[in-house]
Amino acid sequence: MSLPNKLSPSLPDAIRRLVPDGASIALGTALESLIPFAAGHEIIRQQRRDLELIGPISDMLFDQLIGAGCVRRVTAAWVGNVSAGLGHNYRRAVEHGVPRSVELEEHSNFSVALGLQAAAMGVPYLPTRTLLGSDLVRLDTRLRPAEQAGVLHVAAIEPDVAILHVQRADSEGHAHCWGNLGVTREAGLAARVVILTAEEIVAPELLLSDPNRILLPPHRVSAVVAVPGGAYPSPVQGYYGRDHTAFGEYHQATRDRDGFLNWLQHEVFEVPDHASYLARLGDRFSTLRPRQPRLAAPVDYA
Amino acid sequence: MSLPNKLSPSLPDAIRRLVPDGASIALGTALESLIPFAAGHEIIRQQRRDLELIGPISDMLFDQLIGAGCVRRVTAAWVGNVSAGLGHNYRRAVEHGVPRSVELEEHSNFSVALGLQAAAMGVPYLPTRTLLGSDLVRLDTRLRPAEQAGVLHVAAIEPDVAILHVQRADSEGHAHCWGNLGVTREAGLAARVVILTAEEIVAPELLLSDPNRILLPPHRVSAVVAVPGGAYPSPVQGYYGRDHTAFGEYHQATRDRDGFLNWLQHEVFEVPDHASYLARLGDRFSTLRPRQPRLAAPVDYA
Amino acid sequence: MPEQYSAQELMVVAAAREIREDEVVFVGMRLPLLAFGLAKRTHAPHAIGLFENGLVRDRIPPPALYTMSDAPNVRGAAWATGLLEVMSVLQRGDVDLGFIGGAEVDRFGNINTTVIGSPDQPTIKLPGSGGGADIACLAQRLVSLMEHEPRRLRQRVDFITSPGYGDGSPDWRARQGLVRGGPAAVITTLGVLRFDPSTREACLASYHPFTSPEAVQAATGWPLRLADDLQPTAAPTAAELRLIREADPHGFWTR
Amino acid sequence: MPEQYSAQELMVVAAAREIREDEVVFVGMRLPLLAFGLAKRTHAPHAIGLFENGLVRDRIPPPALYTMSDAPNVRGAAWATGLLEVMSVLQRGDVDLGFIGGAEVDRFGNINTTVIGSPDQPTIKLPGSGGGADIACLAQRLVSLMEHEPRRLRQRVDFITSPGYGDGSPDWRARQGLVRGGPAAVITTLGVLRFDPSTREACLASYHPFTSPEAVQAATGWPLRLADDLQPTAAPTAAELRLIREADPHGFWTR
Repeated sequence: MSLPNKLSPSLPDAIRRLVPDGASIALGTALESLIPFAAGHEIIRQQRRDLELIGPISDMLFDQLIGAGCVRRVTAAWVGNVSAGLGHNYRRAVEHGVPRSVELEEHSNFSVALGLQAAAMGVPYLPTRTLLGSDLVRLDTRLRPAEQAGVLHVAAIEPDVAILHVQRADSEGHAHCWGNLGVTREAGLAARVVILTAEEIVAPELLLSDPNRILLPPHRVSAVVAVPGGAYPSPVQGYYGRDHTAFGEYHQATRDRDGFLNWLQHEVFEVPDHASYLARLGDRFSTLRPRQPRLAAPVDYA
Repeated sequence: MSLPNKLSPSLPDAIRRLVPDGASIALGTALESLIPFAAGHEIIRQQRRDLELIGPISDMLFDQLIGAGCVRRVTAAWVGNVSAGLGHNYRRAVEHGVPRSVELEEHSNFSVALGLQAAAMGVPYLPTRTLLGSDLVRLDTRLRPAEQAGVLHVAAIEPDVAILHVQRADSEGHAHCWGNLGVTREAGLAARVVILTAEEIVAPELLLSDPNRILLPPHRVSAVVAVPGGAYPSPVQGYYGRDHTAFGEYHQATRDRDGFLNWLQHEVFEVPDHASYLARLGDRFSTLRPRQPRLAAPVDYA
Repeated sequence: MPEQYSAQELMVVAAAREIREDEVVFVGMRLPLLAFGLAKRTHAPHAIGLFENGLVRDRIPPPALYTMSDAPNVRGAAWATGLLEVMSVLQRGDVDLGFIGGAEVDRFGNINTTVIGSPDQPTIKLPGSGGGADIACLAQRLVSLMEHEPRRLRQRVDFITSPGYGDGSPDWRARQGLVRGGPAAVITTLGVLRFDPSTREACLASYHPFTSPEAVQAATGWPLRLADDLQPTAAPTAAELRLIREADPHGFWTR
Repeated sequence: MPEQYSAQELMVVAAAREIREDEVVFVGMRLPLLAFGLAKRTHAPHAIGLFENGLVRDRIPPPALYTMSDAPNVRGAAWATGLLEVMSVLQRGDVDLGFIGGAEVDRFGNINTTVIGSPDQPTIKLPGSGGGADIACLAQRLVSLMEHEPRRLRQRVDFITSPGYGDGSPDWRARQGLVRGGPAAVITTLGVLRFDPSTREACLASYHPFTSPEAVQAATGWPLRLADDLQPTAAPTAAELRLIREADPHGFWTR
């Protein structure tokens, strides 16, 4: 009666199996929250190369992957640090080719969402009225004027992989995700492979008790991994708040390349896995936990 | 701090103010459930004329409005009686012009949804790969081949009014709706005027405690009316089941025009309002109530 | 002694056999819903079912459903969402098999649910496509279910609501722009028709045990060819009948 | 004695005054978020705010937000959904007023957040559009907020990320296919610029009390015209300052 088990024994296992060199990966799909930092750091540890990163506003994680030399191409609306503005690694890569040059496909938030949605819907493009008059249209070959005046077509963006962090999931691929969703659902419906990293693995019955809150149909999910704290330092509604200080510290620490390499060594390479990382953070992580629950009103499916 | 009061004192009031003769109205947007029968019967009692009905699979209510002579045009994917197949009034109107002829714009479920979604998104059309090779494309001017082979464009469908039945709403236009949603959200985002009929009017705080379950942004809702039992005989998840017998009885009773006129007199015109109708139903309605709650798993927004 | 069964019960069993393990199936209502439940309880426990009202189920549907939006079909669903989301999954190509019903089907598997006669002067106005045309265009395989009468199995339908193989020319679907799909079988009250891979013509692949090839041919509106490996449709097992009758306890759909 | 205030606090007050009662506002982060909260607590209690992460709020935002996705901004939201849904509301024309920031703005209100220098050989790579270009194209009115320096207020931006009035010709937006909108004001650290309805040129409508028209002109990268009714920007009231400081208690954005 239940579906096959998609639980991955560990995050390193899931990344090793499902994220090859050269893959295009949607990450940071909810914007400032639910960013799969743990998965991104594991990608860095496994030294993946030639990746394409896909996302809307993509906080700090894109900058880290770029600085670590994992990235060949970025398809996004904004790359930087939401707390501090610019991302130093992004600047170094684009301005000076350090550690390597990076191709850009620059979008607006809306156009990157429409590209993902086109792939999710199985159509070659979606029409829009945004970006008319913007120079972005001159650069981005995925944006083309339609036959009808006043309309652009955004060509489909089909990521090889989407890595989505959620509050809770089960072994069959059902998941509950709440708060602002950004392009999370579109990315999950568009990608060839979907990896869910979850704060908690729960019984399927719990998730099936509220089917309107389920994120994706189960056949779209390839692997589920338990990664509590996996979005830190970004927030997860109901589980922990944002560690604003971490974003400021990163900005300061990575102003020059050596600073970033130190950061990388200390924060990623010297960390065997995410559980060790959280243990090292200690109180700094635990104080982000909410003090009291704020439960949604009951809903009756009788 | 709260938004202006949109509560309508009564369903007759809301229909009188917001549904003029000649209006195009989206109804029955969730398919077999949450059909706003009470609102539809009030439209019949107020003898609206020249309406355009818009919907996907539209159970029995469209047939009733057509038989009552309210309808000039139908834009839909399916008109009949889900339990019994054909709708006698629809057949009489299209085959014999009784009580009046009705223009048809025939869709598939997908194309009517795409038309509403185009209007909801503010674009002139949405592309699709459905209906290629179907003769529906020859008849329906809203479906046009795109420049790119293998793609059709579905032109936007912007209803004047959407009447949506929901489980609970507040005076400000927030609503919770759960179960299968059909094209409910798209219709609510597409229509110029949205009327919510609700099983219960609740405090805004209850609805805002679960913003992911809110149906529409509040500025899109024009009026909210308390109509407990307002979807009967269609089902409302958590509130009452479907009265299957009513659909069979209607099918039998309306085989000829006189039969329908009798039905109309007894079931609509002789009923002053929906509360009286439910009172008359008595146990027949109350036995549809679920015996025990089936609550969704708690969700923490802390 | 083999148990008695109705033509509808046999159709449910035949439809269930079209569902393979792990497949994503566009289900709909009536007999296909029973077939989906039967397949999940027998050979395809991991099958996933889509419903156009906005539901996805990977658990066995509860018994005694009259419509796909009945409250018990929503409870325990794997996704409760909108029609557009479910249709998008279909359009994306994720659906292996789709089921539809119809008023009439023709030699090349085209289905009419729009009008008998002409659209301008209808003899009988039928309810319309619903999601049928979408499933016929976009699923990887299509199976339709139909009452077997000469006026329903016709040389050519009056109106193609849901495209099959069109005029039967090998590239007809490709010329329309259809990137996949096409009819795999028509399951009727008398037999199972399958399509010749070269001529795209519906041929009798099996006849139900209570009828004969000749009787099926006589009830068909074109000269129905018999498949080389024609055989009787395998009768429902006692276990299959028990499961169907649990799912349709009042025989609303199958009696 | 009037209270001391920062340029950022004055900008918040000026931005709040752009919000009219009952309006739907595309908010974003930083100073516009504070302005939305201030407007809701003063003259526009029914204003509705959209956030591109997928939120709609009609309650006053909680204090001490660093990003729009901070947990307190989600709690009590009027809609928690996706980016596409919120952007679709914008594209539909429902948004009266949108706010954006930018690295540089030009005489005709075009905003660059993409690159200083050329895209091929960037001097400084900026983070990109985010939702800025969408708001600039699709809101009924656009207000941008900017530090006032000659290198940021330029005769012509290197790259139009978010279109204003283009080259200033009266039909420029229409020729691009833009069906509405255009800049209403640029609120800077030194003053408020508004656009001449005939020339589409940004002119100084008010200068902040701590500066002078001449100082503003000197800090602008083109010969800045003064509006006929030029006056000092109205200083924040004590009540406004109290509300801003409640919302930004650590002065993260306004100190």
